[in-house]
This record gives sequence, structure tokens and C-alpha cells, in this order.
Amino acid sequence: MSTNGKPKFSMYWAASCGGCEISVLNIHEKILEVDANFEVVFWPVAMDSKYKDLEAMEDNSILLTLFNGGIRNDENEEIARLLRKKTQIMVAFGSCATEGGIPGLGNLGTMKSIFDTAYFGVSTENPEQIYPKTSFESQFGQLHLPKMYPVLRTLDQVVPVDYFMPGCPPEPHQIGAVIDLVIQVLNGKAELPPKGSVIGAGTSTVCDECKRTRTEKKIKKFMRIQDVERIDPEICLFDQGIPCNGPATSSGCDARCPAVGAQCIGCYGPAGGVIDYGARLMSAFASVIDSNDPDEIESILESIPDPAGQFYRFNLAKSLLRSSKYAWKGE
Amino acid sequence: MSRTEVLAHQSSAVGSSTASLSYDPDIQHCIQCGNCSGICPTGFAMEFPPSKIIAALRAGIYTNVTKSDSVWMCIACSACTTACPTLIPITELLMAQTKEELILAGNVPVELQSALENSHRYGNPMGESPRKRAEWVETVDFPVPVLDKETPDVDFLWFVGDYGSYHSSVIPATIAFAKILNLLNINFGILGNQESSDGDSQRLSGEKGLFEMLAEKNAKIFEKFNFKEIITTDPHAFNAFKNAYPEIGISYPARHYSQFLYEKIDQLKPLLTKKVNARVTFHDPCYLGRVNGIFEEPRALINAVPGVEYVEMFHNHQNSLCCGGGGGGMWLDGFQWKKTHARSSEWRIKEAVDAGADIMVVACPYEKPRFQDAVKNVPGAEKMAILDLSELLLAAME
Amino acid sequence: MGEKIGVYVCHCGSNIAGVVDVEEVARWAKEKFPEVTVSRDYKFMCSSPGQELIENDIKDLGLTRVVVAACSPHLHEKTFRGACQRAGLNPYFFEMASIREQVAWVTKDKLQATIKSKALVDGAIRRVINHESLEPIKVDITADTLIVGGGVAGIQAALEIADSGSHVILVEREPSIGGHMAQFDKTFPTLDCSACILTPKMFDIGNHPNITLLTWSEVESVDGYVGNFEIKIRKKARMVIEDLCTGCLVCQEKCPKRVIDDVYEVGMAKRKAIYVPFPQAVPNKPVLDTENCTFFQTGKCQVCQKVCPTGAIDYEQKDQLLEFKVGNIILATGYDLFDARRIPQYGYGKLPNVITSLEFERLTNASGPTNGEILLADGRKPETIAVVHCVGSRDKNYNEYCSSICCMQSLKFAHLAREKTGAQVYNFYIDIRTPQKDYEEFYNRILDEGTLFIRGKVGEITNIPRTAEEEGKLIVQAFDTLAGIQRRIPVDLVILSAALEPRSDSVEVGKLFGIACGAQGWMIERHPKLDPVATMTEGVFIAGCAQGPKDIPASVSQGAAAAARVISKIQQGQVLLEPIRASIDENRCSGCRICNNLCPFTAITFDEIKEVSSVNVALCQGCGTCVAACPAGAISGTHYSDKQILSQIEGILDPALQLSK
Amino acid sequence: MSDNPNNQFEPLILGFTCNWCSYRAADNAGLARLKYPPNIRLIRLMCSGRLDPQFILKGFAEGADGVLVTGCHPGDCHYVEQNYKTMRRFKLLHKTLDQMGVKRGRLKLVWASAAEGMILANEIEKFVEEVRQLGPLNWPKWDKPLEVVADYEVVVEEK
Repeated sequence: MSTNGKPKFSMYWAASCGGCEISVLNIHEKILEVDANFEVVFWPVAMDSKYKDLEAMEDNSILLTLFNGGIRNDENEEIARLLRKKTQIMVAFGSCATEGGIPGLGNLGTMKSIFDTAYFGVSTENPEQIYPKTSFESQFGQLHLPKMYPVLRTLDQVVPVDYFMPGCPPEPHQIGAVIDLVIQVLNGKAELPPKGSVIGAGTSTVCDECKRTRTEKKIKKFMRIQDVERIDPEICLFDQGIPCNGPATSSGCDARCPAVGAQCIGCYGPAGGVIDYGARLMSAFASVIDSNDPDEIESILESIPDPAGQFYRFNLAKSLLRSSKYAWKGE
Repeated sequence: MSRTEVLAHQSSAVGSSTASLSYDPDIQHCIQCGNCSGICPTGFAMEFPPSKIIAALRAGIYTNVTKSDSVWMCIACSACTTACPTLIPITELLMAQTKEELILAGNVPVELQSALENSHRYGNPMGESPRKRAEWVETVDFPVPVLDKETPDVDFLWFVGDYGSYHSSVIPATIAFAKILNLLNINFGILGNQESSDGDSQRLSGEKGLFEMLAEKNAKIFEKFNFKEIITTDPHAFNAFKNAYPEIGISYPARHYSQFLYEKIDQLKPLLTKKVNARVTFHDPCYLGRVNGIFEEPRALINAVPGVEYVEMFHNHQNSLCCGGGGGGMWLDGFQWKKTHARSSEWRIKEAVDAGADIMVVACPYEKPRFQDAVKNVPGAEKMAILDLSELLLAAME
Repeated sequence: MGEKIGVYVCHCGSNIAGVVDVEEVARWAKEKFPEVTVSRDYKFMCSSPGQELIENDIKDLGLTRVVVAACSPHLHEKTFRGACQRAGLNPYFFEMASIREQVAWVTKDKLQATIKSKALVDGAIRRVINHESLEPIKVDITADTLIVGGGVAGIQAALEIADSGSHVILVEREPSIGGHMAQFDKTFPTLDCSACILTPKMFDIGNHPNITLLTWSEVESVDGYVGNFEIKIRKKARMVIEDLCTGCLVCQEKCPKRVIDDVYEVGMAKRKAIYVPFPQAVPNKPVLDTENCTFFQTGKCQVCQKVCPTGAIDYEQKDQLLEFKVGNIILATGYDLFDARRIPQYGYGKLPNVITSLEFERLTNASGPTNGEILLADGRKPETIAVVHCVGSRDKNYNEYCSSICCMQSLKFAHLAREKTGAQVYNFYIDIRTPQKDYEEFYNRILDEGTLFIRGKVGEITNIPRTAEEEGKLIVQAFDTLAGIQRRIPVDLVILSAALEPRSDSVEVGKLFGIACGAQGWMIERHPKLDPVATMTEGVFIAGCAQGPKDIPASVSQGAAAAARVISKIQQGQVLLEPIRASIDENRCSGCRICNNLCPFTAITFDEIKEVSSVNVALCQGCGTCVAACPAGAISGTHYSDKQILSQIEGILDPALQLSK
Repeated sequence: MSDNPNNQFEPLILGFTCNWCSYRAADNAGLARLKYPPNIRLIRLMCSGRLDPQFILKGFAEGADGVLVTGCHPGDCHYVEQNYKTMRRFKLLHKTLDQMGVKRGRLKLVWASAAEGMILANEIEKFVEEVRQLGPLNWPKWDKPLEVVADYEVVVEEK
């Protein structure tokens, strides 16, 4: 226990966009309860803290760590292992830590292709053709950058994780509910769910929370949302031919995207018990194609130009194959 | 025994020279129903018709087949192949390879031998000079462009063929087609002296090597020019370009002239102004009809001629009767006559007489000379005219 | 893991043990898996002592799971499940690895065969650990039966069931029952009169208190499942009020319109526009053919109405839709005759004296167009006749199969033709196939009678002579494969023994009843040897030529067999279904409706109020397509669960069991 | 196959059959004593419609070099038309596997009726040879720590 008697809290930002960190602040006044109930000991984005301070802490001295981001480089991995050692309850926080998230899509290509895109892509101005190096001789001596791994891993693929909290980012009301729960547990008023559980999400899928009307599904053509002339506000987006991932995606977000006419892209991850989110979606999508003619099926499938992106947008690193062969073969 | 072992066992029993044949799973399907040998128009004169060859292969006495010369009665008309209930490619596989074995064994009628040698030496089975191939062009008063370095580009390459170029009774048909091409303003060209025999009949009479040589010779010439498609007046050439050349890697789109003219039937019809008041029948060439499934285009063209009353002979469409010229039959006339004292061309003319035809239309250069001879020998056929499809069409134009 | 598994590796005599090192497989299984309590190899696991071995181990060692590595589960899965059950273990705690059909019999190398056997056993062990205890599903059976098709197979089945005391609804498309058999004159090999043996049965059908006969009717829809089918039947308007009609047939007699009869008389004779197809028709009540009736076409005539003594003609009659609930269905929809025009070289349709088998049946039938006289088109008597076997059969251009009846039928034709005309008869055959009781004797009899046989499939039939002898004749050209020469036989009449083909609509009819047809179009039986009249759809049976070409004795046998199966089901009162079914976890279903349209058995329904889908267990056939499609993983399938299959995959692909190099 | 003189690569093939057609075809091949390579290991499902793409991906992830999917011929499905759904899923999976760098030749669909043991045996023989030509897939066993799988560790060097 800490000096002021409050349990210790930490949060870390690995391979991710940082939206998760902001979403914690988005819980508004509830953040005060965090402060009231926890002593924040390590949270690089919010306070100054050094790795060596963390190393110096006693093992298992932190009660709760919210770890966001996947494991993309050796620094991510080192801190993940260090935090694990120091923490009692390790939470994979947000899509990236839980299932790889958008950075996990990097697993489709080689590291070279990732660097080329980042440093020489059309959206990058890089007249000096700067390319990152792992070590660099500066006027202050030898500097080191973390080494990239060819494949991004989820947090639980590197260290044991106690709870998973999906979402890109997790919805504030879900974060609030989890914090409430932990505080209640601290006060002896509730019990923690079994280790390995998904928390802060529903038990069903997005469709459960979606208000749109659904019919039997028969698809002749999938359409990108921008190609649909008029989206019917009442009818299921999937029924309108828009490839919505809602049927496979864990509930918990209040179907925010479909509610405003955008298809679910799957950030809350697979429904419980599903082993490979993308495989389930592929199976579902293919099943409702309305044709028995091989050529017609082929042409309907052409309306899904990027199946891996469609079906594994957040989940690639957690899928059965985890990455493309290009990534792990490096070619 | 596994499947491969069974096959290996059988082939060793038959002997190495025919290993490839008995090895062929197609041959294994035979149920010895004899349908091939029953439907064969020359089967009555064969000691070893197809089903018996297969039986001999299975019994390991194939050498008996190669000792007999009756296989040379086969005119590759494909009637057996079309009827075979177990879908064995009899004409292309069994008969052609057996003929090859006979050639290897030196068991070849002299007249065929010389046609094959001529094909080798002169590029045509008649032994005509290659330089005279385009002589017919000089006799006409309209342009027949011959492709050369200066004019290498053309829409259609017309492959005239051996008989169309040299045979005195076929040349009028050739000229008629040339005239129609001109009347339709078709941008076409011929190869002239650069053309060689298409080689299909040589192939089906067992000379696969000769076929390949001729095909490669033609392919080299084709490469020099730019054209969209080959048009042939000879169904055998059409069959060669459509089915046999691609097997050895030479692929050009090709059509028979009846298909080509049928496509232009709307342009043709206004030109067909003259009435041809006659009963007309059509003889389906084996390699146009039975083998390549083109039946209706020539009939539609004949029926477009005003005044024509179209009649059908007993054997028609897929069930047509061969003129006797295919698969080397053209070069075995003497041999076959000596064996049978019968000609299927004469049977065919008799059918035309029975059908009451005044004109028999043909669409293959082998047919005209054969039927013109036959007409002389069949009672009641004296006045019957044998016209090429082009000749009939032209007659309605002039 | 708390499971105690028994593994049994069968030698199958030397069938397996001759290739697979069975002792090694058994030893390895025990060594690798701590859950494997006992692992044995035994000569014949399926034998009584083999089964007792399992039973005793379950009792003595407290086994909770059993794996048998032996032959295909299609052979002995039931056997070993029975052994488990007898010893008190739920039969679904059992799994089989097929190391005979899939390993020993197909693998040359012994070492590799042993490795592959281990892999299959590994998969089975890991799978069986995840098995669940299951109970067969029980469904009540409605006692009424629907029989479709009133040919001899359907008639036999209907009488058997009706006699047993249950009700039958017999539906026939044509105006009368009787089928093809009613067209025949004599039947082989006994040569008894077809009508004499069939008519009494037809009469019984018409008068049986337990049979509802619906002719001129077709089944329109089928819903439900074994024991509980709901059927809609369209009873087409006859324009004759059946209750009033006495069958006096004055209407037929007086009707002025003659129409070629393409069905019963196969185009060889005419009938009236209002007609019964033949004198012995059941029911003996006419049908008005509105397409050919002068009144229906021009508005004038009405002769039939004027002459009917009971006022039974009703021009306003409409089709009726009748609904029935039945427990079982027998399809006896028969065959179509091959269209011989498709073989151009036989000249059928072009040469007037080339006729088909059915045409010959009419020609020789005393009630046929010539009163049983065999005459040529011009009325002459034939002096020579050719019978051509295998027309459209045993020919991959048309039908690859043997039509099975043509040999005997052709022999019968030879006999009848010879008997009636004294003509010389030639039979052209490929092989003579006479495999049933008294058939070969019949063949010998025909040989004795002097019919000539030429072994060779006919090449062509023409009327073009080459010799004087051939003038005015039909010439049958064939290769006599025994003499080794081509022969041309001049004849007067050619009878083509045309193939039996599946009904042109057999695939659609099959779909209507939820059963499949094979590549050729015949309806598929559940098992070609051991279950020839059942189908893959519970409660739907097939009989007669719908299942494949067969003769009258075989059709009757199948009709009776199908009836026996139905009666047995009715007697049981309930049916047990394999508990391989899908189910939906309502709590996890979000009602996305992906699955709704996937079930061909309409087992999935959507509850609009709860907004969830659910599976009707009795309708579900257990294919698992919805299980694989549910994006939320809310549908699970018993006995083929994700967990079971995935663990089996892990076992089967265990890297320790890679093939050795 | 059996005598493997060249020490050639032996692909590991996972196969799925339906209970009614292709599994019976395998039985049929056995009854006919047709010989085919032992590289194939079959799993029985009730219908190819049960074939969850998860099973196929699991197969590749567990070390299969190829996966063979079999079922009744279209139109012959015991469950009326479920094999069409298999066909659709198969085609979509092919597209996705392209992006994952798994060559299409490693996943094959074969229809075989209960009577077509010969066809199934031939297709297995062909498929094993095709996959042999493609070489080992060797999908990583991800349960090992990443650094141990040294082959995959690519560190960005200076450009």
C-alpha cells in the first residue's frame, strides 16, 4: 500500500493513437473519483515519471494498470513486462492492447512497406529522405531508438492479462462503470469478475443495441457507404448492402455508429466465445450472398475490395493467423 | 494393385511401341459394343475397325493390326467418335496413332506415301510447285491482295488451302469467294506462295511429324503479318487452326467462310437479287459439322438465296455421310477402290437424287471433285450440279 | 482433465493390422495422453468379445469416454455406441477414427500408415474429451401417409398401408392410376397379361375405405417434418362432378372432338376431348381436356353436357386446394421414356417403321390402336423385325447407366413379335443381362424359338439400299463383334428399347420434398444397399423407378418395402431423431437475422417481439450451416461444436505426428 | 511417395468432408483399395455448410500446408443447397487469404459424390503434389516468445 494509504494506479500508452488516454479524461467528474481513490504513480502522458522509478517499485505494488496500445517494439515489450511485474490487476485497455487495433493492420505488410509508407508516402513531406535508425551518433553521444518488431502483438500475447476492455476508444460510460466497480471492490461491496473476462462491454452484439429494423438478409451487392444514394434511416445498414460489422461485434457502445448512419467497423471486438472475428464475419457475409452461380458470386464478392481490412480492421493481431505471411517472412 | 500398377502391367504385356495407346485411360473405357465399327461407312471393308483394334491392344496382338492395311480405309470422318458411348476419341487418338504405327512399319499405300512426300517437299500433297500457288490470282479481273512486307496489315487473312489454290474444279469456288469478299468490301489478304498445306489431313493420316513441320512453317509466315482473324475455305484447315494448332502452341482465331459470310448475311441479302429456281441440298462436311458443330450457318446462307427450295438428304447434320476424302482418303482413292469397288461419294449422290435435288451445295474443297466424279456414275444424277456455297451465292448476285 | 478414456485399436483381422502397427498405436496413445486410462488393440473390435471388452472396461475402470480406431463410422458407429450404452455410458461419449478405409486400405507405406493412424486417433481423443451427453429427440407421428404416383409401386405401397389399417392419400397426376404398367400387354418372364394382374389392384385402390384417391391432382407444397408433414394438393378441375358421374361414358362416346393421345397411347391413337384414358381406368370418371375441347376453345358444342344423364358436367368447375396432415410420404413417381430422336442415326421420327418400346407395347396390346395386331405403318405385316437394345442407355452421350429392363423387355418383344407375326427377329445387343429369377431361362426359351442375336450396338438404321435385297427395307447396320464383321440386316420393323429416364421434373419434385437427385436425376436413397427405400430426409421414402430403372417385380417389392417402413414408423408412434441439432443462445442472439434465410428446412424463425431467432429442433436436420454463419457465435451445434472440431484439428495436425521423411 | 528417395518435402494436408457424399467417397476409395498419399487427414462434418472458416484458418495456424474442402456436388447436397454456401465462403476466403500471403493453391474445393472414390483419391493425389510444389507454409507457432523466432526478427537498418 502506498504512503497515503490509497491504492496505486498506472496507465501506459504503447502502440496506439492516444485516444484511449483522452477517453479516460472524457469521463468528466468521475476523474475526481479516480484521484480520490487512487494514487497515480505512473502515467507518462499525464505526469512526469521515469522508467527507473517504476523499476524501483516493489513487485505487485500497483493495484491497477490500464495498458493501452499493442506491442510493436522492444520498448513496448519491456514496459509491458515491467508493469506486469509491478501490477496486481493488469487491464488491456482499448482495442489496440486487446486485439491489436488499427496498428495491428500493419501486420498485413512488411516492415519495409510500413516505413516506406510512413516516410515516403504521398502524405509525407520528407525532402531530406530521412529514415529512422536504431542508433544514432549525436553530439550528446550514442542515441538509441526502440527496435521495431515485424509483427505487432496484443498485450496478452506478451504478458498475462487480467481483464480486457475493448473499444476504440472505450466508451466513457463503460470506463466510468469499471472504475465504479473497482472502487466498490476496494470497499468490499463487490467482487471482481473472473480473471480473463472482458469488462466494459455487453454480452451480445451491436445489433442488439441498434434501433434499425432488420429483415432476412439476401445480398446482391455490397456498397461502400459513400456510394449509397440515400441511406434509409430506419432500415438495417447491412440490409441496404452496406457492409456493417455490427452482427459480429461485441455490444457496449450503444451502436453509436449505425445510429448516425455509419456502418459498424468492429472496434468493440468479437462477441464472447468467438475465436476468429474475421472468419466469423466472412462466413456470415458469404452466407447471405444471394446467388448460387459461381461467376455471379465472384462478382458480388468484388464489391468487397479489401476483405482483410473489412473483416480484421481491429482484430488482425488477435486472429488465428495474426499476420500475413509477408509480415513474418519479411518479404 | 494400384491404378498405375494396373496400367503399367498392361502396357508391358502389349509391348513398348504401343505403350502410349494402351496406357491411355480413354482406351480403357471401351465396352466393346462395336458401335464405332458398326457406324463406320467403310467398316464393311476393314479387317481391323476401331473396336477390333482396341480388342487387339488388350489381347497384346496389336502387331496383327499393323500388318493389315485395312486401317487405310479410315477416312477420319469422326462418325465413330461422335457415336462412341464411352466417349473415346477414336479418330484423333486411336486411328491416327494406329496409322502412325503403320507408317513406321512401312505399311503405306504408294499413293498416300507420295502425297505425304509431296507435302514434305512442296508444301502441298499434289506435288505442285509452291510458286504456282497464287497463279489463279492472275486470271481474275479484280484485286486479290497478297500479303508482303509492304502491305503487312489486313483485317482478315484468308487461308486458301491446297485444293482451292491448285485444283482446276475447286479454283472457280476460290474465285467466287474472292469476288464476294470484294463485293462486301472486306479488307483481306492471302499468303500467296508463302502458304503451305494446313497439314490436318496429313496429321489424321498418321503423319504427326509432318503436320508439325507444316504448322510451324505456316506459323512463321503468320508471325510476319498483322491480321485479326484467319478465314478458311477448307473445313480441315479450320479444324487445324481451331483445334490442332493450339495444341502445339500456335493460336490464332479462325473461322470457316460459312460462319464469316453468315455474320455478314444482312449485307449479303440485298446483293442476292437473282433467282436460283432449283431444289438445293447441302452436304455437311465432316470437319465443319460433326467435328466442329457448325450446321445452321451454311443452311441459312442457302435459304437466303431467292428461288431456292431447300431439301435435306437422309444423312444430315451430325449424322452426315462422309464424301470419303478426309484423313488421307483423298490420296487413297485407288487403294480404296481396289479394296471395295464402292465409293461413299456415290452413295451420297444417290441420296441427293432421292431427295430430288438439282444442286448439291458443298463447303469443303475435297468434296467438289469427288462429287463431280460421282455424279457421272450415279443414274439419275446426270444433271445435278455440284456447287460450292460461294458459287451458289455468287450465282444469285450476277 | 478428469476424463478417463479407453482407446481401442482394431486389427480387423489383417485388414488394418497388415498395414498399420496397431500395437504401437495403442501403446503410443496410452503414453501420450494422461487421460487415456486404458488402450488396447484387438483382432475384431466389432465382434461380441470386442464389444464386451469396451463394456467391461467402462464398468470396471469407470471410463468416461471411448475411442475406437477401426473401420468407417458409417459401418460401426452405431455398434460401438450401443456397447457404450449397454455399459451405462452415454453413447455420444464415443468417437471413432477410420483407420481402415482412410489409412490401411489406401496407404502403401506401413510406417506412414502408422503415423497417420496416430494422427487420426490423436484428433479423436482430443475431440471426445469435449463431447457432451446427448439424448435422441422424440417426435410423435401422424398415422396418415401420402403416396405420390399411382403406378404399380405406388399402388402396392398404398394397399399395404391401407390394409394395415392406416389411412393413405394417393395422388396421381394423370386422370387414372395404373402408370406405365397399364400400357403393357404382357409381362416378362411369365408372359402373363399386364392388365389381368394390375386391374384388380387398381379396383382395390378405388374402393378401399382407407384410401383417398386423388387423380388429376398434384402436390403443391410440403411443410413440416417426419411425423408432421403439412401437404397442399391441387386437385385440377375435371369439369366433371365426380359424385354425380356414374361412369357411363356417354359423354366420351358422343364427344365430337378427337385428339391424339400422347400419354396412354404414346401418340399412336386418338382419344376424345372428354375421356377416360383406357377402359379399366380408376376412377372410371372422365376428365375434360379444356385445351382441346371445342366448347372451351370456341364457345360452341356442349354436347357432353347435353348427353350426360346425371348432369355431372360442370364447365365452371375450378381447381381445388386440399390440405392434409401426414406422418410419412412415399414418392413413386416413375420414369419417362428416352426420346429416341436424340440419336439421329437411328432415324426415329424420320423412318415410320422405327418405333420405341412403349409404341410396340401399344401395338401388341389387344386394347391398343391395332387391336393387338403387329402392323407396319402401311398396314402390312412385318416379315423381319429388329429389336435394338441399349437405346440411350449405357451411352455416355445420353445416359451412362444400364436401364436394367431393356434386355428382358427386348426378349419379350422378340417372343411376342414372332408369336404374332411369324417374323424373323434379330436382337442387337451389347450384353444380355438377365440376372433375376427365371430370367435366364426366358432368354434360353427365346434362343430356342429361333430369334437371332447379333452382338453389337447398332451403328445406324437407314432406308437407303446398297443392294437389291435391301430395296424397300430398313437396313440395320451393326458390327457383329463376335463374327468380327460389319453386317447390314434388311428388316421391316425396328423396335428401339429406349432407356428409362428420370422424370423430367424429378429434381424439382425432389426439392419439393426435401430430397436430392443424383447426377443422372434419379432420387437418392439413404443407402444403396442397406436402406434402398428411405431417403436422407426422415419420413420421406421412395419406391419404384423414381429411385432408378427397375422392372415390375422390383417396383412392387420396393412399394411393399417402403410401406413396411412406413407401417413400422406408424406402429412406433414416435420417431427418434439423431440429436445433432443447432440451437441458438437467446441471450447472445442480437437478432441480426443473418441466419434466417439459410435453412432449407425453414427450421429458423425470428421472434419479432423478443427480436431473437430460434431453431425448431424437430425441423432442424443438423447440417450446421447456420452454426458456421452466426457472426456472434450465438448458434451452437451439438456433436459438431467449435470446441470439438478445433480440438480435433489440433490433434490431427500435431507436429509430433508429421510424416517421416 | 512411400519410398522417398529425394528426402522431398512432405506437405501436411487437412481435409474436411461432409458426412453424406465426400466422406462416403473416402470410404469408397478405401473399399476399392485405391492408393493415395498419407499426407491428407480428414475431418468429418455433417455438411460442408458446417465448415466454419475458423476451422480452415486454424488448420493453417496449426501447421497445415494445405486445406482441402470437399462436399457433395452442387445440386446434390443432402441438405438441399448448403454446399452453395460453402462455395461462397470458399471464394471469399480465397480473397482474404490472398491478402494474408497464403497462396490460393493451398486451399482447394473438390466436389465428390458418395460413388466418386476414384475422383476423391485422384484429387487428393493431385492436391498433395500441388502443395508439395508450393513448398512448406510453416506458419509460426505464435505461442513461442517473438524473439525466439529469430527468423522473423527484422531490425530496421540505416538506409
